Amino acid sequence: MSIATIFEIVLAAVVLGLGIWTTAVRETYSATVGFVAYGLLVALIWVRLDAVDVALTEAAIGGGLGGVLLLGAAARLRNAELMVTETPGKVTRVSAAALSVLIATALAGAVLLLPDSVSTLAPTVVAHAWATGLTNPVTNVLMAFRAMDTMLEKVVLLLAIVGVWSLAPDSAWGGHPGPRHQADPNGVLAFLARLLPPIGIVVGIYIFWTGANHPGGAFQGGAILASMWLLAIMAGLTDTPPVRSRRLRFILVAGPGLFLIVGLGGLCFGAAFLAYPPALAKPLILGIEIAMILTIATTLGLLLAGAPERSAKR
Amino acid sequence: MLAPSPTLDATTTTGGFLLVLSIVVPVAGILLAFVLGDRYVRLVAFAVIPIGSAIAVAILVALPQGNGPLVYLLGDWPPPLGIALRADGLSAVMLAAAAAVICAVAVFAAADFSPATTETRAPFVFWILLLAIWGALNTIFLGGDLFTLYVALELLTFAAVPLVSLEGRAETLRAAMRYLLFALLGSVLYLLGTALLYGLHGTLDIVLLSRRVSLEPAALVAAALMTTGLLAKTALFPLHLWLPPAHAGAPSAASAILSGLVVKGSFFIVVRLWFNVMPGLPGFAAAQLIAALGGAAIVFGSVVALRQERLKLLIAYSTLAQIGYLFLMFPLAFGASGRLESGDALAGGLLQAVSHATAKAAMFLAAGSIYATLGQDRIPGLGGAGRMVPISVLAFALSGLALMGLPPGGAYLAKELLLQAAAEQGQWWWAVLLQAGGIFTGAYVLLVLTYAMAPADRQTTLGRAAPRMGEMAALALALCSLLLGLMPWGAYLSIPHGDASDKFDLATISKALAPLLGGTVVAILLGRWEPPLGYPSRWTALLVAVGPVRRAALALSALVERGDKVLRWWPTACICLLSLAALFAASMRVAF
Amino acid sequence: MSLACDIITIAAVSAGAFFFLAGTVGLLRFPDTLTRLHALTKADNLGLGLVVLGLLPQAGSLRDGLKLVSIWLLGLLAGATVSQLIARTARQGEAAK
Amino acid sequence: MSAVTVFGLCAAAAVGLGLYGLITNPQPLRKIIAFNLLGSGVFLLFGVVGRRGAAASIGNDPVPQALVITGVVVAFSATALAIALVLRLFQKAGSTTLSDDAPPGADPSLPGG
Repeated sequence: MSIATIFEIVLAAVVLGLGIWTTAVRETYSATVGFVAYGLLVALIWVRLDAVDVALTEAAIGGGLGGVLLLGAAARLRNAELMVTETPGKVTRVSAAALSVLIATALAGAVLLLPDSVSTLAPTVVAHAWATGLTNPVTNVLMAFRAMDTMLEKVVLLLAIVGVWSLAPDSAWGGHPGPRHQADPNGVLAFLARLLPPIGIVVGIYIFWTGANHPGGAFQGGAILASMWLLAIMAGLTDTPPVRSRRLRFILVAGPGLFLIVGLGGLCFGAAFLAYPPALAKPLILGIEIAMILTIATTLGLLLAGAPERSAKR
Repeated sequence: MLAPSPTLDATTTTGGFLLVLSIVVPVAGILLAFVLGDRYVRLVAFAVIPIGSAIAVAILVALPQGNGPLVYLLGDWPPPLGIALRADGLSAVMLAAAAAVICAVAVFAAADFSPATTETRAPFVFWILLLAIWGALNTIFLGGDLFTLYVALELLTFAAVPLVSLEGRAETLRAAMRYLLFALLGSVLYLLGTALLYGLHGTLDIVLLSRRVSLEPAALVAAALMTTGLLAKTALFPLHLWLPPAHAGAPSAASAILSGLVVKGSFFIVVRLWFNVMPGLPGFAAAQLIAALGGAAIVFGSVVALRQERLKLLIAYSTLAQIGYLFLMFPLAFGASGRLESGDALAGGLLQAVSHATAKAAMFLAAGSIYATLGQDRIPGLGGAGRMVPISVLAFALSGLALMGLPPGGAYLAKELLLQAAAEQGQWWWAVLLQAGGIFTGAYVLLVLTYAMAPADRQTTLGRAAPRMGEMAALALALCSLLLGLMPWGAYLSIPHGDASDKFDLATISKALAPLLGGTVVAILLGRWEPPLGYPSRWTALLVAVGPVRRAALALSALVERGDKVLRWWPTACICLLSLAALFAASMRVAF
Repeated sequence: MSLACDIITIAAVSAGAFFFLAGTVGLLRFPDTLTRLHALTKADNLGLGLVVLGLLPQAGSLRDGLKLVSIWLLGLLAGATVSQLIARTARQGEAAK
Repeated sequence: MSAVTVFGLCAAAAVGLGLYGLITNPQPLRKIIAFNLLGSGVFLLFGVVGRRGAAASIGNDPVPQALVITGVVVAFSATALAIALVLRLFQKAGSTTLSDDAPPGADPSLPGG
């Protein structure tokens, strides 16, 4: 057994241990903290699986922003926990455990018994990289071969925003999402919020830019930009924009909108919907990605901020 | 029904661009409405809906002219690398049904969700989500790739959940939460299955998979997980914990969409999965199991529906029963080869889905008008509705007749096809359930109509007059459902020649009377009713005659209602879900 | 040359790992927030610093080396700020009692 | 034992854990966390499948990777929507229980905004 395998077994054991703790621990807040640690270690698993693009996404969105979202909710729901909620009885718990184990075993069996004749699309993806001029295969799949999924998923993000906003009280419609954060303007948080964003923005744009040829891309970069924005909001340096703002709405649809327009361009003048002419493929994809990173950063930030709570001062 | 020939699915066919447009147009509408906001939201929706409907009609026209399904390769990348959109007869029919329901609901909602000069919450959310549901459904009907279908399913969920809690009351928020969590569980199970299928065959394209899937352990696990996940989203009994509160709590226009269309999305993917991706895999036992759940849903949903006090809850439980009806076709679709075949049983099931989509949407819209006018929807308090909102009560009655399976409704044709298939297969027990479904439907429709036609017991009304346009929309949709049996289905679904729709003889009439008479008996036995105060002596005779039987029947139905409470408890429902997954995996092995 | 580099790496990374271990033990065993914080910052500053120092000889290029150093600096910055905030909250919590 | 085996088992176990948590934890927030555990297990399964499909120049089949990236974003939006719902429910009803029969006196906000 090589050192690498031992490391992998230890990693998997720690991840599962954290998973069990997250499920079993009594306080919701501890469970949330456990989940954040879990998410970051899962990112390590992705590195071991040689999927660095996913590792970055998992760390930034799954562990990072997801963790912030859950921690914020856990803090706001602390009082709710005091209320007695119905806990399922022993029979329920035992049968749930038995069934979960059964499903997990079946899955494990199914994965381990997959036939040896491996079916993969990796060589096909590499063989068609000429069509875009980008060398990161994951970006090629996301932006060219399966572009429809990516575009629809942008619409899912937009619908999530609509859904979250729809939970606002009628009186606060059009106002600012989330509570207004107050912090000492000379305090540590404000200091960090002034110091870090320039660096964070550079890193975010770098990760986005390098995504054309190396692991990285619009999601990962967008998540970093979103966290910089949130830092400034939490430090009270800036406020969330009012939901009514036309400029905000425009940024939120810029990504899917440009995607759709380029796609329709392909339908009218080119080979097919979402087909790029080889000569223009790289600039077109980069253009869509620039619009997407703006949309993603704003969307992620607003999803974390929540529903409009304060009516806009006019 | 997707043509297996390799030449057809590797190239875009003429008219294929229509498929792209039918997805792109609603999506463009969403983006535009979101940016413009204010009072333009409804305007955008009203601009998009006619265009989208025209595209659906164009696909209906274009499909029979070509040879085989319409295909479009997105980005000009053939599967397995790229994604294909495909429209066969099933897709075309469902696209048209979705367009019809969306149109009617939009007309109905025009007044309820009219935007003011400054933007308000409910209209903004409603119109955007209406377009989103449409776009998601079209993607589901046309998508040729299992992961694209996953994204579309999520799109559908994200659009449906906020509609449930649009009114913002605590109980609707709770209903939306249960719906969201259960739907997410369902889609995660579906996604698990796609991961296994990709690992097995290196593609998620439906046509390519259909040629590669074979009886392997991983494929069985995948099929079982995907099927149960989709059933959870379709709310097939006993996975219905989220449906009644969600569909009854939403605003009426939203309920119509949720009940009529949204549950058909995941149902359609089950059909694709069983008939197109893996027709050889499910086997006899699994098909019997899925139809048994459907049969249980019919009995259970109808009995509980008859016990409801609120009209919208009654309709929601009736949806539960009708969903069960959709799954009766699976065991009847087996061909001689032991594989699921796209024959008359599938045609019957799809027709049933289409006629339920239109009739149930019409029913919820009519109930909405009644609710708005009377100010409440307690069934015993419906007296006078027949005079105050006659059009809506008529729409309710017509959609009820269509649901019962009376000629010339689509449900009638569907029932005939399924009965024929059951007779051919010698599976008489499904024929019994098919008839029972119609009788139960007759019972609760008659019960509601009896109350609605009774004279008003009070003069004042709390509500406001329902807009006439909305009532007409409901009526048009109900009529559409009732006339579905007369459409030329042969071009889209494989319906054998000499179908029963044009014979109007004594047998047809007796078939039509059966649900009505049976329904009356069931309504008397199981329905909520009190003899009128100071009743004349002939009531006494009736009461004496049916008294003991009715008491026994009511005790039984009270038991069923308590069972429903237990099943709708979160842990029970989840345990049912996982047990079903295990059962499906076990029963798929058994092939006769 | 490469042997010297490897020795430096092994020594520094081991020392860093030791500080992380000690910090984690402290985090779990110490009684109150402030002492736990003390343990945590040791792990952050020294442990991470030593690991980065140990990896520097292995960096293939100047760019990779700079990336490593910037990771340490960012870790320092975040750690310092967060421990400040936690300490302040802890003190306010005590004052409220 | 290869990485595929180790992490394949890990993924299956994460799915089991998530399912168990989703069924038995009464608080909605804990259900949401369990859903995320479940989701990460499913994504890992994609990763394992992709790792099996490694080709000469790429260590992990890019198609499952792309699917996972899409899936992670969808799961994150689902989490955000669910949490917004829980928070609003708590604000309106004062409790976050999911059963129909809310505890008595816990629904004080019928007219509320």
